[in-house]
Amino acid sequence: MLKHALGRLGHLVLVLWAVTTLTFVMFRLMPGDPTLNFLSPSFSEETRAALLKSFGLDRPMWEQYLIYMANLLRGELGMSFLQGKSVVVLLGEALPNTVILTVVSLSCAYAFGVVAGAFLAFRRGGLVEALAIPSALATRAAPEFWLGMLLLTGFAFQAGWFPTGGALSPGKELGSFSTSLVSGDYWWHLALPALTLMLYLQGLPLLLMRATMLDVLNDEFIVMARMKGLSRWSIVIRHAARNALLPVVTAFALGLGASIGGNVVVETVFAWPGIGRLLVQAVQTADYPLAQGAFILIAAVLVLMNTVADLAYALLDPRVSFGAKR
Amino acid sequence: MSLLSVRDLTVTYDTQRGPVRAVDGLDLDVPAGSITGLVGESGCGKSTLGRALMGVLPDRGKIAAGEVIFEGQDLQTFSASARRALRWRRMAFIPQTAMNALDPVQRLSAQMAEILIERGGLSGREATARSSELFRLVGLDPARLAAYPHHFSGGMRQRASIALALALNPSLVIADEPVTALDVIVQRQVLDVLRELQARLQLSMILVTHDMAVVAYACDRVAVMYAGQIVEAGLAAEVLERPLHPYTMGLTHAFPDVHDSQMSLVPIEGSPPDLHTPPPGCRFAARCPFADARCNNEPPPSRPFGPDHLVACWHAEDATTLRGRAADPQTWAAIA
Amino acid sequence: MTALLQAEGLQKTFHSRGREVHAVQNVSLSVSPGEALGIVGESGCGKTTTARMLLRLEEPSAGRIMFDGADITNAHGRHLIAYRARAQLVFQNPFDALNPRFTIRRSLTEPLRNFAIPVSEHQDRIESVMRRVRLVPAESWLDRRPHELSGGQLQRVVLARALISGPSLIVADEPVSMLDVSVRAGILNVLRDARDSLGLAALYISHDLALIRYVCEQTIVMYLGRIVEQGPTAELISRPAHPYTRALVAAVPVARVEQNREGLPIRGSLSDAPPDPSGCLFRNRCPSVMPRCATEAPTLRTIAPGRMVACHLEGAM
Amino acid sequence: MLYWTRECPSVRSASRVLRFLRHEPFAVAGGAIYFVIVVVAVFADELAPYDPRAILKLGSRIARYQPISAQHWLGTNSSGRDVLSQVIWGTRSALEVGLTAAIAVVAIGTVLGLLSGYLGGWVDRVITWLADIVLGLPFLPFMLVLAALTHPGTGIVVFSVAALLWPNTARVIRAQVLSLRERAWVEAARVTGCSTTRIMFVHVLPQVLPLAALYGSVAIGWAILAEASASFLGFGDPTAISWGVMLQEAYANQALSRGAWNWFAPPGAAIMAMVLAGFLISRGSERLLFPKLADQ
Repeated sequence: MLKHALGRLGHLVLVLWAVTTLTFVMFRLMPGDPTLNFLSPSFSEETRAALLKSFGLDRPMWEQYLIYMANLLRGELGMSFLQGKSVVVLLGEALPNTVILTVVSLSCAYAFGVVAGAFLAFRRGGLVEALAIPSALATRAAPEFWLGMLLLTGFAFQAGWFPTGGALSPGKELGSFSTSLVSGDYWWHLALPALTLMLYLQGLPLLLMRATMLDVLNDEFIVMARMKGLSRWSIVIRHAARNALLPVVTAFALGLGASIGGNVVVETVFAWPGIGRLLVQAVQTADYPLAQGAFILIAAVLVLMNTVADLAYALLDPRVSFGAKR
Repeated sequence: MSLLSVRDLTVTYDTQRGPVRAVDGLDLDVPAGSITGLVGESGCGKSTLGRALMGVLPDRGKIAAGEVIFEGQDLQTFSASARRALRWRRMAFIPQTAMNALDPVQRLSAQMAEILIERGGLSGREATARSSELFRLVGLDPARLAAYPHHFSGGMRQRASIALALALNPSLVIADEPVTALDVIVQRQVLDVLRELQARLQLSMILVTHDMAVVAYACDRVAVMYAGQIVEAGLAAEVLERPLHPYTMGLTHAFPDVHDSQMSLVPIEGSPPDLHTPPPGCRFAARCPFADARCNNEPPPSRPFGPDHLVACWHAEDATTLRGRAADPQTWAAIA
Repeated sequence: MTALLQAEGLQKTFHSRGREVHAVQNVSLSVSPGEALGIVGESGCGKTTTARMLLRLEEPSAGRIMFDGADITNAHGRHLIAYRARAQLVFQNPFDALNPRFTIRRSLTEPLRNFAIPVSEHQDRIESVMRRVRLVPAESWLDRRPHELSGGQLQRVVLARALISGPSLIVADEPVSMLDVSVRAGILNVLRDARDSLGLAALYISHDLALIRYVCEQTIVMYLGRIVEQGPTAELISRPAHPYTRALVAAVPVARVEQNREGLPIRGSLSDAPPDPSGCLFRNRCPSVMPRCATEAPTLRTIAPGRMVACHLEGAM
Repeated sequence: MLYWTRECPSVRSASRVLRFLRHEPFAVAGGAIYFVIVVVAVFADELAPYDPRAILKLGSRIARYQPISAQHWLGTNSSGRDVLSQVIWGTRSALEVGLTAAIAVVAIGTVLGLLSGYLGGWVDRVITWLADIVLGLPFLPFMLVLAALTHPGTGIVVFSVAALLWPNTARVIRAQVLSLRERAWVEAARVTGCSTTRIMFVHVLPQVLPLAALYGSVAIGWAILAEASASFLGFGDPTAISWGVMLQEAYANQALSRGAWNWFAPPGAAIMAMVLAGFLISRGSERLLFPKLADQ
């Protein structure tokens, strides 16, 4: 198990290196003068000179690459053009909002999906199944931002129950992220974007849970459990659910990684000040240092969660953790 | 009196081509304290019968008719919960592929304790002690209780399955091809464990198999099953030495004998009938070298023939001469 | 009679999780035309790996394979194809041995095409081989797909495919273990007839000595990758020399009520292999183990004409 | 099951198709949706009541924000264009993007999955490694950055889908090939003298094609969603008439605060219907192609 974990961590570092290198290539080798991408015309002479030096933009490409990597390792991501702030600071302000939105919506979606999926596995056929499965598929098929637009129009613009965007009402200012967590206003703003994401995300765990549950219920050891005269409850909870949850847990970890980058459109629709919206703004305004930083952060989270998913699976399934065949 | 007595049992499956009678009007008696071999080729309904006796058929299957009288009570009159209460306490099951039959993500100790605590009403500590005892009984090191099923070899898994089956001291154990997937030496060891425990605990056992040699080695009695029915049943010594049904005769010549280099094997050409549309007469008639017009039209009834020997064949009277002819492959080749 | 297939010092080592597993160690054997050799042993004894190496489906880690006077250990390309046309395999599981999408005709044509047999011969070859495996008339079978056939019929098709290129060697790995009892004899008889009338060399792999006895004159007994005993089948069964062979013979059940039901002269299971590979690998299970067995690996020695055993026991006979 | 059915193959397959239609209403519904979309795309010129780009007038004034009416079944948008006509024309770009991207992604995924599954060894390691890297690239951000650094348009969408979504297909195909490779009939192909290439492409590939097609029908959906998201964020082809562009225009022109449902509900519903159709078909055909799953 430990060996497996170390192997995965080594793999993680390699993938991270490859992804950051690819990012470098993407941002430097695109058409146009790449050095100009990183220097805003509005910067003062000193700033320009300092940036040129710190990013080695006047040096040959391979030297720039080494400097880029060194900067990355030190957590130095440069200055945003528009906001005139350090990229790291801007990302640090946005990240908690994204994490909160993702964790809240994903947890609700999985809690609902797992229970509903398990229920559907038992209620084969009939009207419930005929309605539930297409609806679960439909929410996965709808564009997230369109779901958001519908909710926004209905509940915010027309009914007026929820704010139309942002994380706080105008005029309100909260000192730190921890104070915003206890602010009712913050949660009130969070409700609609979280609901949108939850609607979009619940389909996967629901269908996955149902499918694996049906799969497991068909396994011979479940037949054996019935032969043993175990109660339905023991069979479902101790044997079926325990086995069926394995892929769902993996999907949760993968979903966590994917959602942090995938929130881009929902954050934009609701003007939710998270990483995704920051990235969209940066890209739209050609604020390349910020775009690059946000991209690397999102990718890093994704790579990390992929590894976590893998480790979680190994941890939960003795067949993997003890080196048996899958 | 029989421990288990099955009368006119019919099990049907719903398939896309309509219902099929996997077990059709079957009679079977299992006396207390004996091992009864249930032998036949695949698809003849052996496994279905085993599951039906346990009361755990797949969703598409159901017992359509008949009685299952176990320890003097007709199980078909039992409520679902009464039936469930009986399971594993009075009758237990040993599956063919123990790998799939054990929960892959739980240690053997947990799977053992589950039965002992939930069904046996033992405390956690008692369950641990009893688990060790059971493991020792089947020749496994109790230290291996902490292992997961995939750590076990095939033979060890089968032993663990036996330990699980014996957990609640059942009076009847149904073993569904328990040694088919095993190598000869392991097969012999597992059979020896079964035989020894049967004798020591005075169990009754139904041993489902396709191998006449396994029956000869381990069983006191044998029931030969073909196309959902018992075609011949009786004491193993009697049935194996003096088979009355041509199918049984064929089966006894279907395996090579390790000590006999002169024997020629007999293939039973053809395949079992489609049970969606069973033939009107004897179900074996189409593959039987001795079948005549009556065999093709009238189903032979099961009738006693000598002490403790039942057979369903119109030609049982001629068995002595047929036996000689059945040993010759040419007799059977004519069918192909 | 010169050997058709000859293997010397075959070795196969797998690497798994940094450990070396010797699946096959120093196996030598030979088969002559018209002769049938059986390899018997429990699963994991290396018998299948040996057969696969002989057919060049697995690369030997060491050793040499000679076929009809030519070294084919490293044959590849054209030479390997030519070898394949003459050395064929009969599979264990007939339900899995035919491409489910191909008709029987296409499955039989595939080797003809690959071995560059002129199209004009195809029909004749197909018909004669179908007659040989007793699937007649051929036309009523050729356009079916595998799922329409029973296990016994499928195995006959598998046999037909193996015979269609006119091979000189047939390797059969547990050819009847997946089949219903009622049809096993039919397959074994077809195999035996084909060998007799075509003068093929045959190699049978099985865990069942009774089956080996029925089809093979010569037998090799393998244990944990090594040959422990070899000789004429009948003698080997009536007077086994190696303690493992003795256990193997005793374990085979017979379809008679009167039989030996004594405990096996063997302990434990295959997984009780000694961790230290020097010495005899069977010593942990052997009823007659001696101190010498732990230190010195027994080599194959001749104990009677044509009989060899790898055991330190003096009176191993 | 227990007994082999002995009917001639054509009867079998015909009855299988009939059974399929009766037992798989989902797949039938999905197929029907696709049929409608294709018909609408082909006959868009005839079906659309107006030129989707025409700025319609009401007298001398531009006909902005017209509600649903007999003239405009779905009303008009802020620039006076007919919404229904735009939805109808949108089917074309949806099909175009969806099909090209799906074909590209499935082709790449299938070939790489086949190579890595069958050949194993270093080929497998390289492809798995590539897939791991690609799985570490967040899809939407990648597409946005790429679009921003080059030029926005459907080309970027198709490229991003093909470049980033192939690992899903490849992984499934690889797993399938790995299990096929263990099958005796694949080994039999080797024994009967087939070359590696022949085994891969003549014996194994046909077995995985249905699975690839299954992923294709889902990939069409992902591509359309990707195009819609890109357009919505302003990185689509601004001159195209697509559902994504319509949603972006609606969002940017205060359709939400005006409650102009008729403008943004239909294109989103169209996207949903088309993506859903892919899901439904893949579910239905999964049960047809892999009947073992259907028993569950």
